[in-house]
Amino acid sequence: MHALVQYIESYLSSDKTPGTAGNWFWATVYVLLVFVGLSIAVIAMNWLERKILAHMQVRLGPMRVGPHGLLQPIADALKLLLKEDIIPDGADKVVFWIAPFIVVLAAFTVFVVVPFGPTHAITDMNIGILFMLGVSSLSVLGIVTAGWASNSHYPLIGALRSSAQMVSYEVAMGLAVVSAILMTSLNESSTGTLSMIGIVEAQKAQGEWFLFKFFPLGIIAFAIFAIAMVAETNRAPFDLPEAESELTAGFHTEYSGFRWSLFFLAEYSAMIAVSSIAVTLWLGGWLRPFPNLLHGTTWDLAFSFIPGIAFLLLGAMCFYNTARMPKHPLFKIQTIGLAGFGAVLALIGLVMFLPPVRERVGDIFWFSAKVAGFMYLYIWYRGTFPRYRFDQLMKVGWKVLLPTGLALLICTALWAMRSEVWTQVVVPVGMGFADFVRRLL
Amino acid sequence: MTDPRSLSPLDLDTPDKTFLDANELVINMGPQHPATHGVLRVILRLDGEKVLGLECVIGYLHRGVEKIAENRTYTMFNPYVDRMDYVAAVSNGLGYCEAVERLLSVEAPPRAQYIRVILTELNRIASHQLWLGTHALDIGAITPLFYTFRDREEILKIFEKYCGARLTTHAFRIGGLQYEAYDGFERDVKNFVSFVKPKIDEYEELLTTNRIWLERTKGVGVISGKDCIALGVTGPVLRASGVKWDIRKAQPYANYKNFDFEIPTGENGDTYDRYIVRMIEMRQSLRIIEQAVEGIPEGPIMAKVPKVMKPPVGEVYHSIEAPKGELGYFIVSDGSTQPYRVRVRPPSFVNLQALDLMCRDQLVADVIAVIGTLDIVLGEVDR
Amino acid sequence: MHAMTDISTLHYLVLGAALFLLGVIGVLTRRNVVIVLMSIELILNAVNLNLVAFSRYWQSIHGPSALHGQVFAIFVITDAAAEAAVGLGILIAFFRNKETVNVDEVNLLKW
Amino acid sequence: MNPQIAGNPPVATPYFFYGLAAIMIIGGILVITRKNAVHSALALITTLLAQAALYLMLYAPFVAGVQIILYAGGIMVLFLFVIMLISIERAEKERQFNKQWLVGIAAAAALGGLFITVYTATTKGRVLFPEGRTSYVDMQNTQGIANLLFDQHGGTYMFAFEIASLLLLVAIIGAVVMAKKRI
Repeated sequence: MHALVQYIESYLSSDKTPGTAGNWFWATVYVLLVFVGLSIAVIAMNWLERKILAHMQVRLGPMRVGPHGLLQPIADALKLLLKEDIIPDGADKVVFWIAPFIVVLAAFTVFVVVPFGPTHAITDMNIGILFMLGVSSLSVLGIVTAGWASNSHYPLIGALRSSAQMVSYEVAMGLAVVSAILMTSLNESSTGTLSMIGIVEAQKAQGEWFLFKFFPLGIIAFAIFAIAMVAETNRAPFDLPEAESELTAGFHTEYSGFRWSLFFLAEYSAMIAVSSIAVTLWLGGWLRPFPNLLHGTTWDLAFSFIPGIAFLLLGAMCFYNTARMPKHPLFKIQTIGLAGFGAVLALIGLVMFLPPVRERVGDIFWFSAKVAGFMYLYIWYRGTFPRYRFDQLMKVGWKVLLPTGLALLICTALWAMRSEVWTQVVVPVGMGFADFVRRLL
Repeated sequence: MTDPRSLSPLDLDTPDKTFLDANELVINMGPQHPATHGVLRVILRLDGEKVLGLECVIGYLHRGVEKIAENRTYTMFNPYVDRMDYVAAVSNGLGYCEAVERLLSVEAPPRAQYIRVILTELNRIASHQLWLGTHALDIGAITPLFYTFRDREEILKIFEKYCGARLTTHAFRIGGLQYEAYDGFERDVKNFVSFVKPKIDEYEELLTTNRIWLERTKGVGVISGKDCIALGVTGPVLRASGVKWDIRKAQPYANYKNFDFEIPTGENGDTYDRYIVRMIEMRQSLRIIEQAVEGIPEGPIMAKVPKVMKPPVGEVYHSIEAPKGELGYFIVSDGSTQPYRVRVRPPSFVNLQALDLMCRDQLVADVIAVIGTLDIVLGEVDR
Repeated sequence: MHAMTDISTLHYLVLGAALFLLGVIGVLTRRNVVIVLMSIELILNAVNLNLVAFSRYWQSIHGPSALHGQVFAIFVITDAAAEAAVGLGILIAFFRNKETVNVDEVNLLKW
Repeated sequence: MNPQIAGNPPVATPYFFYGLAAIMIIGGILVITRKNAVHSALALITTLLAQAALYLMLYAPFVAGVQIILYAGGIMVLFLFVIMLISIERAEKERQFNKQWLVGIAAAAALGGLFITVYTATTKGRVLFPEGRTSYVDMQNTQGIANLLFDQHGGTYMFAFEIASLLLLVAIIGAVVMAKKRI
């Protein structure tokens, strides 16, 4: 028992990710943790999206299953699992069967390199960001094959749309990512990195998030990425592949039950994945706000209280709503449930004040909080925007984002080398021109 | 713009052989489809996403309303008209009652006229609100739907208070009104007017200047005024194409000539103009309601009509400006208690004819937008 | 590490040769142009595998910066992308004109 | 196997190699035997992904990444896209192999025989690749490739890189010219 505790402690103080350290046991534990955490995040996201969207649309959203519909996602999951699994007659059965798994695999595999903290990643790859972009782009295969295998027109059009859309926006996305990677090479050895952890370390070393680097270039790159990532995940206003008013449900029209829920799971984990990329590249990953400006032990201590306070606030919100619950015997269980949920949240918050926990959850908290911000944006977009038409979508991708991305890349490169550009290009050319003018006169 | 009469019907069996195209595709949109507003079936022939032509298949909701009329007395048929355009039941009732009144040569007393105008205009707002919500939903904006339904609820409450029904109101009777306005009717209407004014601004805030909305609606489903007239298209669609034709002004019925309001017209005849025209129409309706509710005279609500109606032998065509366009009733009487023939000229049915013309060479997504902007109700198309 | 269980360059070469042969068979025997193109991809990949395996071998002799084989592999992938784009473009043009994707029906030099 | 040369431990056990090799061979066989082009494409994707894993075993993570992002995510999507554009119902019912299939297999067999002959002739008892363990510097692969491609003083393959970009440009224009109905 003591040995086990020591083993865990030795791990907790490690400065390597389990994959880098070659520790297969911890790697497995991490894989499971990430998988479980992701599933919980998707479930929470399901509930949050419905509630937030509902409140944006002057309605209440799910209220029946559990207090404030808290158990709704679980009820939904149960319903989906119990539903009949229909494979249409004339569908290509094997491909129809495989397609959702391709999407889910692609969406989940990327989390291998997502850095939740300096050591909190399953592994740190030399090609981290490339791996993320590549594997997340594999999901388009699943979508295309799903649409094709359904042997129906609407899914086929949805599949064609989504393949064209995802391939197009990958280009702009790649350019934005490259411009951020370029910024990582601004150090003494002028060696950049593709590693996700390395990118965040570079932001830490350079003392600013890449969002604010080379103002306004960083922000433009971020904006391009933020637009492209919505298109990549087929969400509003770029949700043409599953535009319900046009293509009923797009590529997953013919899917039902468990298989449909896999698409759902994949969509939300892909959203989290691309948000993680954005957070890692531009928003400083796990770094807390102002790590350089407000540094020192006092500030560290102050910021380390924020996770606990956040959970306490959530708990307080639950208690407030418990007090607002209708005083009716029918609502007794719901009231107790909500109070219990609040108590759990508050307890988590209290646990987060304990020094050993406090010191270790900061990274994960800040990373998750930033990702959560993106998730809120996704919901907000969905509540606000109409849907683009397909040709307009392509126009935005190829005629706006791509040229902007290219120009941005060039500008970033020039700015990064501004001293060289000045001494080796501008000054000699200017001197030559001045000389020319002098001779002319 | 092509002459609509020159459009050949869609030949579905033999694709265009002059140029072999891998992308050509015939898809069935509907009758079960989220964006065809009921049970409209549209057969689309596509080149990739471009619409080469389309054909509407209607009749899924056919109930033989016109035939039923021949076996009902004039009074008994009155509730049936509510079931045609079920989102604008009050207008349908108004048209029918006025047509029969003309056949009988009676006129509803002024008080009834005023209340009729108030209810009809309220109904016009409700119909436009429902149109806006579903149209925006089709284009992908899901939020306006809930806003408009929230506000439409207030109108339905007034209807419910007035006549007990929310949707199929059956509010009017031949010769006037069945019910006197309830206590507080005027106050309710006034409250509604002041309630809904900022709400219309709210819808516009979400959509009018939204870039995506502009891109999706501007230049989409363009139809010229000439084509509209050739196809018999009426209502906001016609007005958005620049033709200032509103039966409330052109052939005033009820007592619309007493009210001061404007007929909005568009210039381009595209989806955006139709949207703007309808938004202005809502405000104009509010203006009419404000004037009407101030000036409701005292007096009887029913004209003298016989218990058993036997209109003289003859025929009448009476049309009104329903929210969707010209709603006409052609009634032939053979002197008996039942009409010899009732023919309804439903605006949705006639407007739907323009769909093919408006959708040619546009994209699939535009078909959805155009179906939405035509504001059809399948109950009225199929009758 | 036991020598028997270690994977040498030769292992990769054998695998590459096998894939190469599969690709050749596909190119020579299939009628469907799409599958012929895919077989060409198979051949290119077999070559790539050899290149990267050689790169490892080269690295073991000349140190970790001798990555020429991998650079070559990247060029081959670039080439494959170009080939796929043009090949499929030709295929679409061909299909549009002849309504077939069979390679043995491409027996005219013009259409 | 020279134990004196220090190097990294292998990325994975040899069994991974055999597993991946089996996947690749089966995938390759499926590519050339399936009637349905989509099935072929899926088999090819599997092969390509297994190959990406082999690249990782060969200490070539960057090539593996490029393989996934370009091959599996780019080229194969293009393939699937085209397969869906052209209707394949008819192609499926037709004869799958051409008339000279026997000749083709014979030629391939001859080529295989050539490989084996060359191998036996060159080895003659010698070890073909007397390699040591690669001393693979962690986290330096991408940087190394970058140095070869565009070093500060003009990388070794800078010119080839530029030519490749030109090739891609030509390919883009060519594809557009070929596929567009009316230019």
